Amino acid sequence: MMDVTLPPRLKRIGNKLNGPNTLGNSRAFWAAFAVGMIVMVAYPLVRGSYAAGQFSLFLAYGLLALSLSLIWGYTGILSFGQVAFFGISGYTYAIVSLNLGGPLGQTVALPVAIAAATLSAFVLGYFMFYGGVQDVYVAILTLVVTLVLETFMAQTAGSEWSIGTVALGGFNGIPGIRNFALGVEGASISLSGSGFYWFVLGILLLAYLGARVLVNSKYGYALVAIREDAERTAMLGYNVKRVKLAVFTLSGALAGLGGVLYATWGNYMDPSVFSLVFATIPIVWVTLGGRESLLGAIVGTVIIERLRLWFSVNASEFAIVFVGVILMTTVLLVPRGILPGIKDSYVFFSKHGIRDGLERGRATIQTRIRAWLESLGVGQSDTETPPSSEVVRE
Amino acid sequence: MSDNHVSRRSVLATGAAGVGAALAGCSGGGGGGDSGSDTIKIGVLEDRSGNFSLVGTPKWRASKLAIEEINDNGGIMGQQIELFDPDPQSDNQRYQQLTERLIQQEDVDALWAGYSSATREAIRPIIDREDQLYFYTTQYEGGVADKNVFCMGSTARQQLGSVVPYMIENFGTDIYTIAADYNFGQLSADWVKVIAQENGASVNNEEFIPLSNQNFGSTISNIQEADPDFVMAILVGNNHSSFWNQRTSAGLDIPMGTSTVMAQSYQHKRLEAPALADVYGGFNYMEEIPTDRNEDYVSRYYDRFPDAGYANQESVNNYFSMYMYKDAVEAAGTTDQQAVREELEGGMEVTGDQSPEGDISLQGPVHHMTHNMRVMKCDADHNITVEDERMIPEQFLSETVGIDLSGEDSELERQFTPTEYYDAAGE
Amino acid sequence: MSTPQDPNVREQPAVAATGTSREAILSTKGLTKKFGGLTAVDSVDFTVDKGEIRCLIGPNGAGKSTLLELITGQLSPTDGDMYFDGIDLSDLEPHERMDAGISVKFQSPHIYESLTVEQNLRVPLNRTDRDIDVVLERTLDRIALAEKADEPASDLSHGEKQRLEIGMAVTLDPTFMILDEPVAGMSVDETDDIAELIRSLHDDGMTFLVVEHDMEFVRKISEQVTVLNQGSVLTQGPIEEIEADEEVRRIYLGENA
Amino acid sequence: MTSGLGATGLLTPLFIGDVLGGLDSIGVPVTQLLQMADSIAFIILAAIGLTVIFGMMGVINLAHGEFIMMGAYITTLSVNVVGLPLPVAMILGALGTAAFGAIIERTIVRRLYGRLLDSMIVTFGLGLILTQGTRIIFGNSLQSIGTPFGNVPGYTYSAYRVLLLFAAIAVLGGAYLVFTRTEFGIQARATIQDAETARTMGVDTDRMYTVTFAIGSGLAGLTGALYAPSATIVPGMGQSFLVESFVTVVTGGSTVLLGTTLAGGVLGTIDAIFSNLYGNFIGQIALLITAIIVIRLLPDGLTGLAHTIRDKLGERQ
Repeated sequence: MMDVTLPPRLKRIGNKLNGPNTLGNSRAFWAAFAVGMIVMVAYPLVRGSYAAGQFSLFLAYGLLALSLSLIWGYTGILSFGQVAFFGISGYTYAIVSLNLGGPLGQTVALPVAIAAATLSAFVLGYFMFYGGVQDVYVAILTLVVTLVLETFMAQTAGSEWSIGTVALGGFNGIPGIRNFALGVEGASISLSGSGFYWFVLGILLLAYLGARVLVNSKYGYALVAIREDAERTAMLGYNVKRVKLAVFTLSGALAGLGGVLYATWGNYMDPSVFSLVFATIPIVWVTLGGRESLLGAIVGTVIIERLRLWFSVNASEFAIVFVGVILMTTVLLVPRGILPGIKDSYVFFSKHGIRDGLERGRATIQTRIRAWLESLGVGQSDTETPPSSEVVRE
Repeated sequence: MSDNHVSRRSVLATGAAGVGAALAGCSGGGGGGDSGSDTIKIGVLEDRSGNFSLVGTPKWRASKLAIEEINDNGGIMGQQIELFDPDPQSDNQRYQQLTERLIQQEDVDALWAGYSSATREAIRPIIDREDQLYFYTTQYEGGVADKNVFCMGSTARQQLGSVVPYMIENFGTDIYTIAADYNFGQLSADWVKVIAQENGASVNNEEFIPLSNQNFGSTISNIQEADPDFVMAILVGNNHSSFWNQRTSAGLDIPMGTSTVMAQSYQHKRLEAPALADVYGGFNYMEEIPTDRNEDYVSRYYDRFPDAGYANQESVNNYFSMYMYKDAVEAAGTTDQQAVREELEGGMEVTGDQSPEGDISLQGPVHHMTHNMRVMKCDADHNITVEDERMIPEQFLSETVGIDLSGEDSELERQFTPTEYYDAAGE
Repeated sequence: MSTPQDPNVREQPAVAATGTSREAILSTKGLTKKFGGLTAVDSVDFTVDKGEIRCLIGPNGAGKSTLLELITGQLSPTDGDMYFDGIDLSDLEPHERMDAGISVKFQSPHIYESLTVEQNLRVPLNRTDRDIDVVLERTLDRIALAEKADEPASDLSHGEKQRLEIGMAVTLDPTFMILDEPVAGMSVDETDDIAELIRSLHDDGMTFLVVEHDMEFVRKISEQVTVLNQGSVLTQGPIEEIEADEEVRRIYLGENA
Repeated sequence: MTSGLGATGLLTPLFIGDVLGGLDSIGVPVTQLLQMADSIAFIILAAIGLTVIFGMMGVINLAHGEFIMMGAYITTLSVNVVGLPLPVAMILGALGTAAFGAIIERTIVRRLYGRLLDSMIVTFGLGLILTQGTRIIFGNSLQSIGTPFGNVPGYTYSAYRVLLLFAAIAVLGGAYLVFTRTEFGIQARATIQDAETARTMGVDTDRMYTVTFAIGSGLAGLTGALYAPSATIVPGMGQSFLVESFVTVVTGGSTVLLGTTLAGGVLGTIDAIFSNLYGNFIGQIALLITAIIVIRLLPDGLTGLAHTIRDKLGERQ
């Protein structure tokens, strides 16, 4: 699928990146992707360090979204608690880096923090999947665990809640986390502004490509198989519990990576990372972007977060109302998410041609509006409501 | 880091026109970020949604009132104030984003932001990185000694220093403290102990209430069992407000002192009497202060915002500090932040209509206010009366720790806690 | 996982009818499953011999599906033991039982609707180190879906879905295949296709345990039939005897007729 | 139920006072019992609307807290602005929220059946709109109405909070009767078990969904109405019910009313005991830890355990 003139090794990598479990595999996709990456890399040069600094937060969130796409979009396990691993990692990073001090401390804190998130995910995952917790109960249990963490961290204000020299700070959190630095004393680079942006962008790119390789591998088939029918998959000899645990752990690690970047972005960690609203937001990103699309999850994150910021600047107290309206309308109108929606309409129009496609689209929309009106009791009422997700899918 | 900081600024300066133009479409006519313009740019981040909107909205209103008054009277040095006031939605991470934006993109000359200490701590790294002149106007636990931060609210030491001695004198020496279980509550509880000891009383029970708690059954029966002379109730937030109804319906009638209730979120207006009966608060302001100056202010406030629920203690801090900033800029003759800071550090007097609570002054070296503190009593009909009144300076940083931000400590960026200086605290 | 075949098995399936001399591949002893107060499987002793096609019949609620789910490990027994090829099954997780050589086709088609036919077959094959392409091609031919290899499984007809699911189970090269109502809802032609598929796999040495209501189909594939009623084995024997058995006719066939 | 509040409210404190005094004299920790009643009532009432909607329809209503808020707002406004007597205002709160729920079901939720997670996001969005919309329209807070009935005679405990336990039991009983004894309840349960079959048997399944959702919403509204006199009335007040309600749903298991009752009893007792012994924070943590343990040990929640015990007992006879 990649350019035939590529050297064999690159081509092999290309083959690993592509497959039926990712939406964009065509050369056109990769060309667009490359253009997009160039724009992203050039972004700080055009818009300045401040804009880059703001954008790097969205990219750090992108890792959180990616982790949720893997566990939920591909494996079908709704983790309502990805922010738990995100937060655990951020807190761990703060505690370790502030205790050790210096760039070496920060360099060491990164793997320690990710390890803490990974281990937490493993323990919780083992507890759930080997304990027979399933479906929506996984969602609620992960949410409850997250809220326990919020309650716990919020009451660590007392001086007895210190780890080393770092006070956990309760509701006020841990301030003064240093910008991310790599290296040892005397030979280190500290990352902020554009530098931090490129660093986060690079990590997100690697994570995205890595996730693509994973979902298009044999293992990726197992994930999709478990999502589609866990029982069938077990009856094909897959150790479903182990696969679930592995993906859950991996996604915990990814969320943890995002958490470290988040902590260094704001130089600050507080218990609100474990709050209900923050726990819900990643689900919103991924749903709107398209949960069965890794890139969609990231794109959804950026769109939603930019919108939320834009509304809070420009819509004052109506901001939250608009966010609510956007959530509702997008889920109702583009049920599979934005990126799959674009892909669907691309496929739709390339299949039917623009004119015919428009005509069909109009007919579909008419049908849906009519069905919706009927479901409200306007017009005939004895028709069944069509499941809206099926209608426009071709 | 500092290298990077320099490069950020220079990138911004060179690219300012382009960036400003590019983002103008995004910011809905927010305007470019050129500091050479003929307006004074002020950022106000106060919550109008989310958990803190109850207390944040009055702060936003009072800032707006002050700015409009100043603009109507010719602005600052003839320049109009341009206000940037996005809604941070009680979300600390949103505060961080907006703080960056106001500093980097709007290039504000001064910033007012945040209700909770958590918010202040969340944005302080950004404030310090950018050396942004910042006014924090909530009453708080005290101890912030930061070259860029001016704390306009009364500290726990000032508030409790006014009400606790009064309570001891009038009701006795056996104190039961219930306090919100977070940084502010814990430090306030420490201050109650310190002040009790100074006045020959003792805190014999101490209970910390999670912020999410709204069920006070066990707390109320514990208090009843201990039967103290009075209770210090340092409760915060919407959940804790349910304590008062529950206390009343349970028939708990021990007098209560507070530094948080009523003056911030006007429980005496929101809860049905007699929920707040016999509650005594140590505040620098309540709407009910019976002076002509204040009544005049209150009528200006409600004329401008007829729907407003209350003019709370914090909102008045926003109000007077805006005028104080005006005076400082005019004295310095520039909005240059370093020059304004130095002017402020020389000490300021805030008098007349600019300060509804009474004439007060800024203690320049510690960036805190000497406030006109009052003990305010709420009776069974929820009428508010002033029981005691005196000027109380900030003492912790200025006397106990001994800070001089205008001199030897001019690079300080930290917060001191009473546990470091008092044996009675943190036991 | 490929199993050495016993050449005798294929030629003498009927010998198993006596139930004593043949080598058992699956046996249960006192197998019991209770759901609350209801006993779905009641102390069942049951044996399937290597190389036979055993049909399990019985009225609705007789415990057939429960028995299958106990064998596959989807349910754990309240009491009793199960042995497969000499291994105690009760220690094994469902997926380990599949590794031991059991495969299953569920009652309603359990396939991956969003994947193509070929991708469906790849899911089980990915686990193995066998030459995927070769097995894939052979399996597609066998279940007669080669032409539809790239179509989404959701577009298949009911019969094709059933064949696909059998195909998925077959790719694992099991020694023992459980089919839960493989021809339910199928046309006569489709039923014949399935019967042929089963016979051909049987010729390769696979043992079958088939739950089926369609007696016509049972006659086509099986000599030995076990009748389950109210959680217990009512009787067992050649199809002709069973069809002649009055009690069976009364509780089951009569009901069907 | 609510109309009975007035009558029982006048009589019970006196009666209860005598009984409690008697208990106290023989060493029963009455205050702890009162607190337990309070906690149990809170947990049951916090959860009931959510469990009905989730248990019967499989929709997780993340706007549950906002429905509670709506009930409290309608009640408070009816008392403060219109001047209605409290019990009437409470009924209005419940009915108003039920009507709103019916509208939401008809226009939005109906399109999301079988899309559990999408329905979560849509209701989350709805919750945002309701909270902030309420804030914009009614301001940051309403003047609250006082708590009636004073304290339990002889104890420093709000009689009203304790009486809520009776309200909770009445709500559970009422819901039980509605879903088991009425024609509607039977049809609703048939619809939820197998909509297709129910339709062929002439059940208007659309209507069943609407009514069930409205009942769930109305129960949430009733909870808000019942807590209006003892809570502070702010737009975000619903949030404080959410954790308890989710915990109750998972702990309770699949049988809605039985599960809610058992979970309310167990969790409320644990919350009360731990709060009393170690403070409110430990009480909350104990609640959440209990939920985690229950889910881990009993995948079908306390309902599953109850069924198992019943079966065991049945066997022995």
